[in-house]
Amino acid sequence: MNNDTLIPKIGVVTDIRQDTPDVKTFRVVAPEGGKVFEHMPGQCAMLSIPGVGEAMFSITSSPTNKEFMEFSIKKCGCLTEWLHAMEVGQQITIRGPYGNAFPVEGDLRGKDLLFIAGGIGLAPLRSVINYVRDNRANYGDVQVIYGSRSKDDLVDYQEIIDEWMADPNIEVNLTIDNAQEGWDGHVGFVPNYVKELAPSTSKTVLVCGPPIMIKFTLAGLKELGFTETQVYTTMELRMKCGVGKCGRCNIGNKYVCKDGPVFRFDQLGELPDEY
Amino acid sequence: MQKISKSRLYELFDAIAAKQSLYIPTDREAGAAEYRKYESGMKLTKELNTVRSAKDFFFPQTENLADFKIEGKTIEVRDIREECEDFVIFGVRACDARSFTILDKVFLCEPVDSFYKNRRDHGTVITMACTRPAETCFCKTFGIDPTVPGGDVSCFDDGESIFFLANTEKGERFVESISSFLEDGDTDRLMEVQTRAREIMDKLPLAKLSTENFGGDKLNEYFNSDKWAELSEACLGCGTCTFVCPTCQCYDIKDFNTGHGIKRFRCWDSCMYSDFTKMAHGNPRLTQLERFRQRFMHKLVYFPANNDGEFGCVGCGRCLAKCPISMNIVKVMKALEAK
Amino acid sequence: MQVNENFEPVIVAFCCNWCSYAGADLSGTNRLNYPTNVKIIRVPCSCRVNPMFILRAFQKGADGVIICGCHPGDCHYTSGNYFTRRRITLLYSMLDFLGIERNRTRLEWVSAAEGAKFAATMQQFTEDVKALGPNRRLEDLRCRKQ
Amino acid sequence: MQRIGVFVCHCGTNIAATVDVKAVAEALGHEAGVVIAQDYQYMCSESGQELVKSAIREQKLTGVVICSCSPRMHENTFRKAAASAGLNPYLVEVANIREQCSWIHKDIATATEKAIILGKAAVAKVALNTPLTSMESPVVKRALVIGGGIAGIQTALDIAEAGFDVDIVEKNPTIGGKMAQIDKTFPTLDCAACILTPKMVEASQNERITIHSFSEVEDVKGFVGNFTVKIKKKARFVDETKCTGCGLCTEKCPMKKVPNEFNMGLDNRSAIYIPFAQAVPKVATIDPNYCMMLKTGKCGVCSKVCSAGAIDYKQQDTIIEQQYGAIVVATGFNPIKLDKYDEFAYNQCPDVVTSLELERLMNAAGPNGGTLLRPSDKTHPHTIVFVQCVGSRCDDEKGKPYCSKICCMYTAKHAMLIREKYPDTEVYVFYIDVRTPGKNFDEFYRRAVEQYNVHYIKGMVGKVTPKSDGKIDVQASDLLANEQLHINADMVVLAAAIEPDKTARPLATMLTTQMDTNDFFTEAHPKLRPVESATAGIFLSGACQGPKDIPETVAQGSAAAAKAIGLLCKNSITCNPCTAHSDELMCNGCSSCEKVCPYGAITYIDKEFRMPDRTTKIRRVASVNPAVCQGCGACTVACPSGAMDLSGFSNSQIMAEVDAICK
Amino acid sequence: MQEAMIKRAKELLADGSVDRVIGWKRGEFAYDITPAVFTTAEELDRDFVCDDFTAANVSKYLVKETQKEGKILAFLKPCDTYSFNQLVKEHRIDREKVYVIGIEGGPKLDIEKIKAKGITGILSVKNEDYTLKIETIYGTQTMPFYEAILGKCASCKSKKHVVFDELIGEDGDVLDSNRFEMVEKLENMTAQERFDFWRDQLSKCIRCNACRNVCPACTCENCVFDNPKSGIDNKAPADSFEENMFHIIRAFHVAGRCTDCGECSRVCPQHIPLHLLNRKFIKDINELYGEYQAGADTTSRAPLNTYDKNDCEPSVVHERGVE
Repeated sequence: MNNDTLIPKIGVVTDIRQDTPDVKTFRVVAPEGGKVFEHMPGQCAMLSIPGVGEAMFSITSSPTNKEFMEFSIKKCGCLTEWLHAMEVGQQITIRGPYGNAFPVEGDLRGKDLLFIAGGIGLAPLRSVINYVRDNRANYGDVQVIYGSRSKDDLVDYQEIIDEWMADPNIEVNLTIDNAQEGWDGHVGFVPNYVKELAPSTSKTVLVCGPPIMIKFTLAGLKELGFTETQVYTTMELRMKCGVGKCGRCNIGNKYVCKDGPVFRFDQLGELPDEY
Repeated sequence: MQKISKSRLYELFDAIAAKQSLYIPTDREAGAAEYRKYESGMKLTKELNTVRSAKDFFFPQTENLADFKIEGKTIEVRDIREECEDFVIFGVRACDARSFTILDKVFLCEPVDSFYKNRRDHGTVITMACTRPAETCFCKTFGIDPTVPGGDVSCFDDGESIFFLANTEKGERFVESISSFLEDGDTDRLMEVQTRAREIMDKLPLAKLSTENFGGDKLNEYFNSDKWAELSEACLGCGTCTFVCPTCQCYDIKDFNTGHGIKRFRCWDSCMYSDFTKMAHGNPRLTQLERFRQRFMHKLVYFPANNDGEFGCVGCGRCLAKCPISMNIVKVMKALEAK
Repeated sequence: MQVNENFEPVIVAFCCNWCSYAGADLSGTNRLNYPTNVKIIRVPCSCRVNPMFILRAFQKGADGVIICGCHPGDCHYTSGNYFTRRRITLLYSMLDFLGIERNRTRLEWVSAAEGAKFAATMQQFTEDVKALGPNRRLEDLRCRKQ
Repeated sequence: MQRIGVFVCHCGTNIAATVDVKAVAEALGHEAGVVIAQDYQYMCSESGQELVKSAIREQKLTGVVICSCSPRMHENTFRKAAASAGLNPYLVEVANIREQCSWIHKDIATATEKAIILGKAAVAKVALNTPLTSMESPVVKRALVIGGGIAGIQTALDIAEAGFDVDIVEKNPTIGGKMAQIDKTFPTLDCAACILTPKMVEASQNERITIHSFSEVEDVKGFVGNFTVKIKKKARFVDETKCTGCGLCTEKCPMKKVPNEFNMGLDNRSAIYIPFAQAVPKVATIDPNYCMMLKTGKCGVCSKVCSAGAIDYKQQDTIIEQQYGAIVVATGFNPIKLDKYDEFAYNQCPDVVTSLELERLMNAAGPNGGTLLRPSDKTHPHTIVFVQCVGSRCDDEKGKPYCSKICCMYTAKHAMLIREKYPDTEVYVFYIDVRTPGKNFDEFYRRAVEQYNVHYIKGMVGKVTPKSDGKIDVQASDLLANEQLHINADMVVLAAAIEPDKTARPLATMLTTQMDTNDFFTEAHPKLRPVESATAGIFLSGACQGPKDIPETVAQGSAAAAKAIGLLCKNSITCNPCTAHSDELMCNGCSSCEKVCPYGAITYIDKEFRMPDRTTKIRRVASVNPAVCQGCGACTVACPSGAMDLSGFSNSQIMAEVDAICK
Repeated sequence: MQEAMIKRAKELLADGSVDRVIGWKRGEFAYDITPAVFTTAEELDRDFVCDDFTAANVSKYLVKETQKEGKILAFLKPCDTYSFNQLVKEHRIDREKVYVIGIEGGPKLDIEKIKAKGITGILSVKNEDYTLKIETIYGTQTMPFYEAILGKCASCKSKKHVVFDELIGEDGDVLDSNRFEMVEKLENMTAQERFDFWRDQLSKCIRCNACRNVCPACTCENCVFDNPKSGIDNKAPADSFEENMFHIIRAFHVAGRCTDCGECSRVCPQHIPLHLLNRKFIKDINELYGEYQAGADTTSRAPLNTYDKNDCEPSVVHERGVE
């Protein structure tokens, strides 16, 4: 019998990293080793614990990683609570990849890239950033602006410090909402920081974070002279099937799980305001 | 065209049922018909159509997607599907037959839903032309001619005989398989019946209803219409319209702990339900207005936008008959159109 | 009715903490035997037993459900078992109305001193349920033991 | 992820002889979430507990299941052990595999199987347990006694004696209650006033006791240990602090035609009055219904004669608010109204009186100075008929279903006193039964019959008819002789049933205590907790709980005091954390839960909710006071929306147990 | 009566006594009437209808309506007033915000009963001296009025309005109804027959929730069947047990609160006689705990929220009828 996309595969959790007080990053491999499936940056997967729930998460590892997939997951509901309580060695079910991807091999190629992320919004962008780093020659300047509530809430802080900041080929700007001890970096909200840094309008922007941050960042970018066609984001809505059939995650006639989750802002502008 | 005398119809049914499952619309009680697996002695309903649509055959209300066995940290996935056996549905009306092509667009597009496809491949749809449409019928609005229904095989009733016309290869195979029951017949009387039925269609109260003001390009025009508030005001948020609708295909995936393992079910869901889009951290459709709008925008705007102008409604009139508060797509269309 | 000699029913007994659970303990202390089919769930008061629990038990494979509480008038919480009596009477009547066998459900008042009554009640109830055979009218086929 | 430890006890051979404990531990070790499963000889022993404790610490357990004896036995032991190892004590569950398994089953295989299932149920439950913390709520060291009769006085004195402040709220101008109206007490025949008034004085002089006379409880909020009570001090138009109780005003008051309630309306008093000579506080009160000054503004005599300047016509009701740790209800009783008993001609004939009226007629301080005279013509009665059970033990609507308990004895007393003082008077007592259980009671009754020749006739009085000659025809049946009687009487005394005071019902509502259908307060347990109400911190003293004679009333008053003292001695109360709680987002405020709560722990608040669309909505939602809730769970089933749940026995926990057992 | 209602509604709107009017709005056909809120005289003139098909009980809408600003005029049939009162009792409706005009009740017509006679293509339905004259595309048909009335009207319990601010038309009396006949009939069957009856009926359930969502007693913020935390949530009857569970628990949750308004059965697309479950509870309550009519007043204790020390034991179930 042919396998259906709705029938999940098994993944084994081989590593769990506590990123922030409420975000953990899980490393998932197939039981026989290697990745459960291939994906492109920005794509998602349905993770599930049978009997507990199933939900869509963006794949935070880069496709260039050939050994495993990673998911950074914030604790916010029944399933995520369960996932956070897991121990290494636990099996979960996984199906995907779902959705479109950032056009890393399309429109983004050769462009100067600006990544703007807030909080857990770094998760989907991290996949792209690492993909770009691994294919550095194909892209122009790379700048990352990332902010969170506090230093402790910065996801993947260690990787940012150890790898990204150490990488001379990318510029990383971090900020936190409020000053705190042990932080000598920038303090302030991401949209304001973007305006302060005033990046060149020649860049293509990939933004992800809480809705309110996205809203103000977009406004700020427009002030700086960016147009909506330059800005990509990725969305999240309730999804069940992942394949545009169950009828839940649409905004207008677009299904986030299938036509998204990556949208360019001019595309979003054509859709009704329902998210 | 090939035909069988109506007096021999049940003989034919017996013969079909001997080889594969045959489903016919039959009376459950006065005024309420449903499809049932044919057994000798069962009679066709005189009702125009069944209360529930025929979509159940391909997209059942609940189905077991997979089973899971959990032990310690390990999970075992069990694909418990069994090969579907061939079956025949007799007496599907033109509207329901069209609904299958709409469902096909959803379930057979990539990635193909193999659960649906499996059943679709094995089912033969035999339609029956309408002769006595009801006041709630408006299939014509969606370009359906109920006197010439689709499906794998179309059937026509001229009062004395049932004519069979194969539309697909599968249909041809089926007609071939019952050829011993069929004889050639002339269609003069049938033409008369069809003409009469079409005349009635033109006289139906909803005959003038048109889709000209709807379609994929009307998104912004209607999405923010102030009519939604009034239209959705009385909506109970139940799923009656959705569940009797032949084209509604939203579903939910639910796990059930049997005590011995987890069964994963797919079941019908309704966008009219308050928890349809509820997530751990909020709900984008908070009020009944938004949910109500979603259902009708989907049928009249979003679906045509994604499917070359095809509407997500076939005018079967079930929601007109069954909505507890008598709110329906016709009222919505008329209200939105009225400037 | 065909009685399967080997049929071992699953019986759930909800016992209030203050009287019936203590009564069950006493029948243990006095080594008064009753069938192993009976498994006790301790609740603070019989009025804690929600009809949902009873149906859930049948769904998941119970063949009989019995609720035990303090005798009317002796409720630790004064009035709990009076509410229990009304609720459970109506529920059992409804189950009966739906054609569910009457002997699958029972409500019994057992005080902390009635160890013998507890054992005898459980003995009798188990026999009654055994005579009925497996619960088929209120079962969930998905949960049936393979 | 749960980290559950399972500990299976052998209990010597008590369990191990019939249950394969190793197999139980082995089987439960494979349950979801279980990280360690061990068995041990005696889990409750020091070393057994140590095993549990070290596992909690080393394995970082999030839940503990002990398979052992009944939780009624050692649940607390293991909870304490868990707590000492740093695990919340409510994360411990006990699977009862001794009393409910090994001791009742003989076959090792089936007993082991059952023990495993019981263990699985406990594991399933503990996986859903949440840490619970007992709330501590402070105790206000002050008591309120509602009612200043002998019950209230006794309670107040005992509480004050123990060193706590106590307030008495009495609705009448004086404390003393019914006992103050009584002449002699049975069975000793000592003078009621002689034993009561010293206690009244003692109460007034005790510096820990504050008497709020002529006051009523307006409102009660709060819960055990911390009630906030509003007391209305009704305007008496006399400054209590200034009035010396000289009584000059009462003599000079021109309005003297006011029925004297202390003498049951058998004589009159003035509009400004002191109820009786020994009243406490001995302070005058103006009756605004009769006072000319208050009604018409013309008079003012009392003000003029009062040298203390205590009269204050402008006085208003005042409300005082006070915190209390405990409340004792001592609202007492009244004889029922006899309006419905036309057959006894009570309303038609002044010489048909109630027993309490007779009490006043015979009292030295009564209307006739202690001489028994007929109210109608002030002549000496020669034939007196007593009718028992007037309204008591009554099946119909007119009366009460219960026995009023004191009538048999006071009637014997009356009969005896009359025969003693006026030997020429014939006394007949018509009774249904004579009930004399009590120390020296039956002896007393027999004295009335044998020594004083009171005519006790078992039978019913059918009709009492006043005759034109002033006599009263009493028509009755003698059941023993089986004959109809007519007695030509001078007076008829009706032993009217007693009923709780009318103020009790609204008070019970305020206190959220339960009452029976007769409006007597319901005790928390009829045998074991007779002086406590089901509502924590509310105690019952005297006849508000049921008909009582004086010694019983005093005994209960002291008992209630002892219970109140026990509460007041504590600095704080530890509340059972297994209480109900309502999910406000789900509650629809329908009030079902409140109706079934025996403790009045549930109240409703209008709460503003921020809706996801940023609007606000005010909804009525239930709120459970955890200090009052006792955790029965009645509300959880009354709640249709599932908003109400019970900590420690939650819906999901019980269903998890059900699932585990039925699996 | 419709004219009188519109006239009165317009007056009350005009003098500011009410801000809105809840009633019924005419539809495409003779029978597809929708409950609606009106705010202007023009709307009332154009759309307001009260006829043989205005069966819908508008009480439940008042839960939502009274959370809004202003006062609303509600036209309530006698049976609706019971639902209204019960909702007031449960603090779900703010009585102060509703001006209740009692209107005469049914019997109302059931279009499904007309269609069940094979009558189709219906253009109009007229009641001519208790004979229905039905114009259809296929010609005129007639049928007796009383054969087409709603089940709930056929066993009407009361023509009396238990609450109103004013009346249009006459107030009636509580009727000596035959509403328990079917319950009794079932009670007299054997358990197997009862089981078969209900299995047949409940297996038709498509879990559309119309019965629940229309029910004036079902006004929970979040129904247990929609709440994953309740442990009994389910969406579709995957097993016959779930059909039983849903209907038993729903009936239990409304026991003692159900006014027997009959809406559940009226709206069931599958014609399941759900009201029989509620009536069984009502009958049991009446027989075991004394006559009780939910919604008859706003103060009495619901039978499941009170008790009597001398209540019968559940064994009473064993003692009656056949097993």
